[in-house]
Amino acid sequence: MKLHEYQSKQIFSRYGIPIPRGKVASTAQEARQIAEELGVMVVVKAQVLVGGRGKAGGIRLAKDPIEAEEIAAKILAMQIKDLPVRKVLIDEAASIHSEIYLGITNDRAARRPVIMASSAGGVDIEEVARTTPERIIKVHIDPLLGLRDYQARDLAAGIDLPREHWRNFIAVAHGLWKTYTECDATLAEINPLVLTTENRLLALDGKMIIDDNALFRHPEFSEMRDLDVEAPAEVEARKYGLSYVKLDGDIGCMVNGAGLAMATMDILKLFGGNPANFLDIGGGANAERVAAALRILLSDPNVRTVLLNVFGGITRCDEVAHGIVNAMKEVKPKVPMIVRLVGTNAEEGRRILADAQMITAETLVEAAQKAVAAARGGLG
Amino acid sequence: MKLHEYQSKQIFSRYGIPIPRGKVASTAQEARQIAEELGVMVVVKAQVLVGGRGKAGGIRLAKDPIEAEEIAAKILAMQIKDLPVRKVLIDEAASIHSEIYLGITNDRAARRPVIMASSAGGVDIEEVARTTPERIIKVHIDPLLGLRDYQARDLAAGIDLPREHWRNFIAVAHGLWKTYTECDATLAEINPLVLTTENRLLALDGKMIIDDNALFRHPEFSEMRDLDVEAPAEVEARKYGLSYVKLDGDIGCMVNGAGLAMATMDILKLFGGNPANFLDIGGGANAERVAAALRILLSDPNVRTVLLNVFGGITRCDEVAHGIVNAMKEVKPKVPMIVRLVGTNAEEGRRILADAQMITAETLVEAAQKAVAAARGGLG
Amino acid sequence: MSILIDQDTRLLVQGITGNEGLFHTRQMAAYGTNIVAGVTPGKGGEWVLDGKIPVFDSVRLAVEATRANTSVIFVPARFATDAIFEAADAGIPLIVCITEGIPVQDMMCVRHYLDQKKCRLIGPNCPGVLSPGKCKVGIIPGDISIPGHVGIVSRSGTLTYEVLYALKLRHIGVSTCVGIGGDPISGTNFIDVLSMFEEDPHTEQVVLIGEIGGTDEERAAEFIATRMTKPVVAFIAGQTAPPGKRMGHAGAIVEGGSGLAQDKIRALQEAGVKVARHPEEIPDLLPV
Amino acid sequence: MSILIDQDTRLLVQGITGNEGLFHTRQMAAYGTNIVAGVTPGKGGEWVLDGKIPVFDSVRLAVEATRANTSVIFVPARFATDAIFEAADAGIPLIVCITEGIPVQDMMCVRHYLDQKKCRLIGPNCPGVLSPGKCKVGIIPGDISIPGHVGIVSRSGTLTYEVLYALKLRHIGVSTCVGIGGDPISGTNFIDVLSMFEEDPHTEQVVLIGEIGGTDEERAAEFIATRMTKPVVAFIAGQTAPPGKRMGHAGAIVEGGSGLAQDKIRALQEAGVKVARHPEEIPDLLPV
Repeated sequence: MKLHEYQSKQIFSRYGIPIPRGKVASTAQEARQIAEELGVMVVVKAQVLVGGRGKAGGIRLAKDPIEAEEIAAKILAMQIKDLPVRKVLIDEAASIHSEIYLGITNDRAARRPVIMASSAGGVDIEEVARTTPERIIKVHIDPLLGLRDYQARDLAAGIDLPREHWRNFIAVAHGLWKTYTECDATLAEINPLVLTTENRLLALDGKMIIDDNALFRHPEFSEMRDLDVEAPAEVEARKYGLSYVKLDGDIGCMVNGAGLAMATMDILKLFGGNPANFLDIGGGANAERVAAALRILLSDPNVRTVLLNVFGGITRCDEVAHGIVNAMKEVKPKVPMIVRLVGTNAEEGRRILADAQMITAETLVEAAQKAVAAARGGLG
Repeated sequence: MKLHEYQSKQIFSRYGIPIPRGKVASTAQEARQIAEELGVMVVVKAQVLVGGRGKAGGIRLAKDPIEAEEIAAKILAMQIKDLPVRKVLIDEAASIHSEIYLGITNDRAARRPVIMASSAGGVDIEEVARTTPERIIKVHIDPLLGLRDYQARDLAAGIDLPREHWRNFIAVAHGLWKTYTECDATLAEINPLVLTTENRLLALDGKMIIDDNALFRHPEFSEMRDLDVEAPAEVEARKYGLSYVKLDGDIGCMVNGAGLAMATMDILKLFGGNPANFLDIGGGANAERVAAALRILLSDPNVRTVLLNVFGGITRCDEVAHGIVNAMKEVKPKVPMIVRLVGTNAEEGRRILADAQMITAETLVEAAQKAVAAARGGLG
Repeated sequence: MSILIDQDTRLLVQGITGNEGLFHTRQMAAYGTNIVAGVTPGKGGEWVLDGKIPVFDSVRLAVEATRANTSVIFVPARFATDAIFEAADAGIPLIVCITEGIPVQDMMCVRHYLDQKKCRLIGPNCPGVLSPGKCKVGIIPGDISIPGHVGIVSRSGTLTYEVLYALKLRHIGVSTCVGIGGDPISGTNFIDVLSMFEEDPHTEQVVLIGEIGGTDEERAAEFIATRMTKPVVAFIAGQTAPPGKRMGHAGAIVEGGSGLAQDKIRALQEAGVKVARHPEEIPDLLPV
Repeated sequence: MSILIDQDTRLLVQGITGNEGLFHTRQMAAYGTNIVAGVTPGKGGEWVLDGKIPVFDSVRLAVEATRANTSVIFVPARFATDAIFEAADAGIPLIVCITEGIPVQDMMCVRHYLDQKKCRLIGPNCPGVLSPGKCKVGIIPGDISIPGHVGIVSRSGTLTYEVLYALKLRHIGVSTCVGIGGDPISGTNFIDVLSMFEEDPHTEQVVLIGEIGGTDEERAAEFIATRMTKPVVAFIAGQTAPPGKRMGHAGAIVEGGSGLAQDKIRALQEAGVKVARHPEEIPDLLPV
C-alpha cells in the first residue's frame, strides 16, 4: 500500500530525517490556521497517491495565511488524475540550494535492497534512469548486515555532494534505511532531499510503499490506507480475500489461480475480446466466495458476459460446479455466463452446470471464443 | 561495567520483559514509602555489585511498611564483601511456582552469542555448569540473524517448560536478546526468571555487564557506573587512560604494555617477590603519564619498592628516561626505584637514569631480582 | 529419473497438524510419498494419519529421529520465515515452502542466508514439486500428470496444472514439475531448475511457464541460449496486464517499465525458445 | 619466505591522515614496505609523505587505482568496524586492524561476516605483522628483529617486542612475527597462524606467546599435538593475575574458572611444547 507524502514524512521524521515544519489540513480554514502558526511563506501540497501533482497545479506557494486559505480551497476542490484531493499539506517553504534524490527499494534481480542517490533530484527518477542512468549511483545492501557508513559515504561522493555535508547525508541515509526496514517498505524515497541555502539537508517530499504481505506486523498502517486510490470493487474484493483488478474490457473473468487468470485474459485478447478484469478466486471456490466474486464482477457496468474458468485439482470440479450453481441462485446474473471446468471430475461438473442453463466449454480456446462471441451479442 | 539489579531490571522492562513492581531507595524512610505504595508484602534487596547477597542477609522479606523500614535500615548499614550498601530495591514479593535461569553472553570460543536456559534457576549458574552441566541448555545465535523463535522454543522445550508458557517464554527471550544487543552487553541474565503461582513469567533478579569498549555508544551508562566496586586508585587510573589493577604484594610495577606488565608480575613471583599491582602505562610514556602512574602506585601503602619496566620500541628509551626523571622530580618517591629500559637507545636511557640516582637493570631477570631484594630491604 | 525429489525423499511436514498441512499430508501419502515426520511446535509426541506419522516439537528433533532429508512448509505466513530458518539450521538440504504471503524483506534475508548454506529452498508461494509416479511434495494434484520425459518449471499454480493436464490428455509424461512460486524473491529461480533439467538424463525437453514481473525469464533466456542443449517451450502469462498493478501473485507486477510479458517473450524467442500463444498450444510445440 | 606479508605486499593505510596513521606510515615506508595508497574519507585527492602516497575517499577507489592487496587500519574504534567491512567489501584479502577498543559484538558480526568471504583479518587491538627484512605492516618496531627462521605468534604487543629483541641479541632471526591481538574475538587465532607456519618452508620453529583469558592456547595445544611437526616454544603471561579482573587487554581475563594461565601451560606442555618461565628464557629453549 502507498502512503501519502505527509504520512511518509512523519515516519521519516520519527527516524531522525529532518523534514520541513508543517501540518496536514482537510479544509481551507485549517490550512490558514496552519500557515498562521508557521508564520512564514508556505507551500500548499495536494495529498493524492498519484504522480504529476505539480503539473496538475496541486503544489503552490502561498505568501501569507490568506493566500494559503485561497489556494487550499482551490486545491481541495480538484481532482488529480480522477482522484479527489481530500487533504493538503501545509509546509514551510524552503530556500533550495540544490536537489538530491535518495531512495531505497528491493532489487528483485539482485535479491537485495538497493540504495540509490542522484544529484538530479526533484524530477521523475525513472526518467533519469532512462535518459542519464550514469547520474544515478546505486549501492546494494547486505540485508543481514544493513547499510554501512562507508556505503552511504560512497553515495555522497558519487553524487559529488560537498564534503561538509557528508556527515548529515550519512545520517539521513541511515534514517531512511531504518524507515525501510522497520516499516517493511518496498520503497522509501526522498525526492527531493534538498540542500537549503542555510546548508541544511531537508526531506522536502517523500514517498513510501509498504509491503502488503508485511501488514500483519504493522497494524498502524491499516488505518492509513487511502481507499480512494483503489476502485471500490477492488476494496470490496479484498474483504473477501479475492484478488481483483479492474480493466477496460467487457468480458468479466473469474478464474482460480493468478497465472491462469492472466492466461485467460490473454487468450480473450488473442481471440479479439477484451477482459473487463483480473479476478483470482483462489483455491476451493465455495459458493459464498464465488457469489461475492460474481457480485463484484457484475458491479462493473461494462461487463457484457462472464467467463468462469476453473481448474479442478485438489478441489473436484463437481464441487466447484455446485458452488457456482448456488452462487448463481443468489446473484442471478443477467448477462451470459460461459463456464469452463477442467481437471478432476470435470465432466460431472459440466453436467451440473448444463442443467443450470449455462454455456459450457471444454477447452480454453473454446471458452474464449464463446465468451468473445457472447460479448459481441452473438451468443446467449 | 556491571549494572545493579535495579538498573538491569529497569532496562529489561524497557524491552518488554515483565518485572515485579518496585522501586529503589537510599534511605529506610524511602523504603517504607515505597512499601506503602506497593501495598503488599515486599522484598528488600541490597544493591551491591557482588554475589552472595542472600547469604549475607542482604535480601529479606518484609510483611508491612514498618518492617520494610526496619529491614532497609539494617541492610543500608551493611557492608557486603567490603562493599557498602548504598541502595536497596523494594520489590513486591512474588509467589513463586518454579525458578528458571535465562542468560545471554558472548561465547569466545564459538565467537558468537550464546543463550542459555536451565530449570535450575535461582542458584549460582556456574555451580550448575560445574556439577550438572546437562541441566543447562545452550543455543548459539547467529549475530547477523539474531535470535530466532525456534531457538527460544528449543530452550523452552529443553528445560521442560510446560507448553502453555512457551509463547511468553519466547517473548522474554526476545526481550533479553534485544537488551543484550541494543545495550552492548557482554552478559544479560535473568536469574531467577520465575513462573508465579498466577502463571506469569517474571524476571525476579537481573544482572547485566556492559562492554566497556562500547560505552561510547551508550553515554547513559556512564552515569550508572558504581565506583564503589572499584578501588579508588583504579578509578583514578582510568582518568589518565591507565590500566591499573590492585594486588596484595609490595612491589609496585609500572610497565608499558599489558602482556609485558603481566610477564613482569609473573617474574617477580618466580623470584620470590609479590607484585603490588598491574599497571600498563601504554605507549609513549611521557612525563605527565608516568607521574600520574607513580602517584597512583605510591598511594598503595604496601608498596615498598617500584619496578619500572619499559621496552623502547617506536618510543626511544632516552625519551622515556627523560619522562621518568621529570616525573620523579614531581612525585619524589621515598621507596627504592628499579628501572629497566630495553630496546632502542636503551644504553643512553640507562645513563640518564643513573644520573638520577635510580637503580637500573639490563635484563628482566636482573630487574626482578633487584626489585625482590629491594622489597626485602636489601637494596636502596 | 527426476530432479529434486524421488523415491529416496524422506519428507518432513512443517505445520502438519494445521488444516492445510494435514489435508495435503494425506494427499502426499496417498500418492506414495515417504512422509517420515511432522513438526508442530507444542504438539510433539502426537501422531497423525492414523498413528503413522510422528509429530515433533522441532525440526532438529524430527531430523534426529527420522533422518528426514526434505521438508515441506504449510505454516502461516507470519511463522513461515522462522520455519525456513529452522529447517535450514537443522541441516535439511531441500525445503519446499508452500506458504503465501511472506514479507519480501524476510525473503531477502532468507535467500541471503541460504545462499551461504548447502540448502535449496523451493518457493515460497508455490505449489511444490511433483515427480510423477515417484514422489509428490506440495499441493500439485497427483492424478493430472503421468511419468515421462518433459521437465516443467513454472511461477504459477493452476496454470501449471492446466499444462500438466493438457500434456496428460495427449499422453505426454513429465519427469519433474517444479513450481518455483509467484513471489518477487524466490529460493530457486528458473536458471537453477533449467540447469538441473539440462543435467538430468531422463529429462528430454522442458516447458517454462513464466509471467509478468521481474527479469527472471530474460535471464533464463540467456541461460537457454548459451548453456542448454535440450529444447525449451515457454508460455508467458500477463500480456494484457496493466502496469503498476499486482496480478494476484506478489511478484506479478510491471514496475517502471520492467517485467513486461512482451520483453520476456521476445527474449525467449531470440534464445530459440518456441513461445506458445496460449497454454493449450504447448503440447503442439513440443518436439515429438 | 614468510607468511602473510612480503615484498609483493601492496599496502593501503586506512586512517592515513590521522596522527598515528601518518606516523606509522612513515615508519613502514622507511622499513621498505610498499605503501601504495591511503584512505581518509573526505580527504580524497590529497597526498602524504612528501607527495608519494595518494589519499582516497574510499577503499574501493583506492583499490581500483592502486591494486592494493593488504590494508592496515589505524582509524579510531568507533569507525574501525566500518573500516573493516569497507576493506572486506572492496575485496582486500588481508586486513590488519591495529585499533584498540572495538566493541565485542561488532567483532562477532565482523568475524561472522568475514568467515563467509575470502578475507583474513589480523587483530584488532594488535601490533600487526612483521616479516623482517621484507615488509612491516603495523607498529612493531622494525629494528628489533632480524630475518631468520623462527615464526612468532602472539596476543601481546611490547612483550612480543621483548622476545624479538631477546632473539636478535642472540642473533636469532625471524621469518614472520604475527600479533593476533588482545581482544576476546580476533580475526585470526593461534591455530590459523600455526598452520601457516607449519606450511611455510622457511619457518623452522615457532614461538607462541599467549596470555590469560579464553581457551585459544588450549586449542592451539591440541593443534600442535596432532598437526604440527615443527618445534614450538611458548610463554604464557598472567600466572599472577587475579580472577575476574581485566589485565589491560579486553581479552585478558579469567572468567568462571576459565582462561587460567596454569591450564594453558599444562595443555601446552602436554602437547610437547616447551614453556618458558619468563620471556628471557625463550631463546634458550629454541632448538639450535
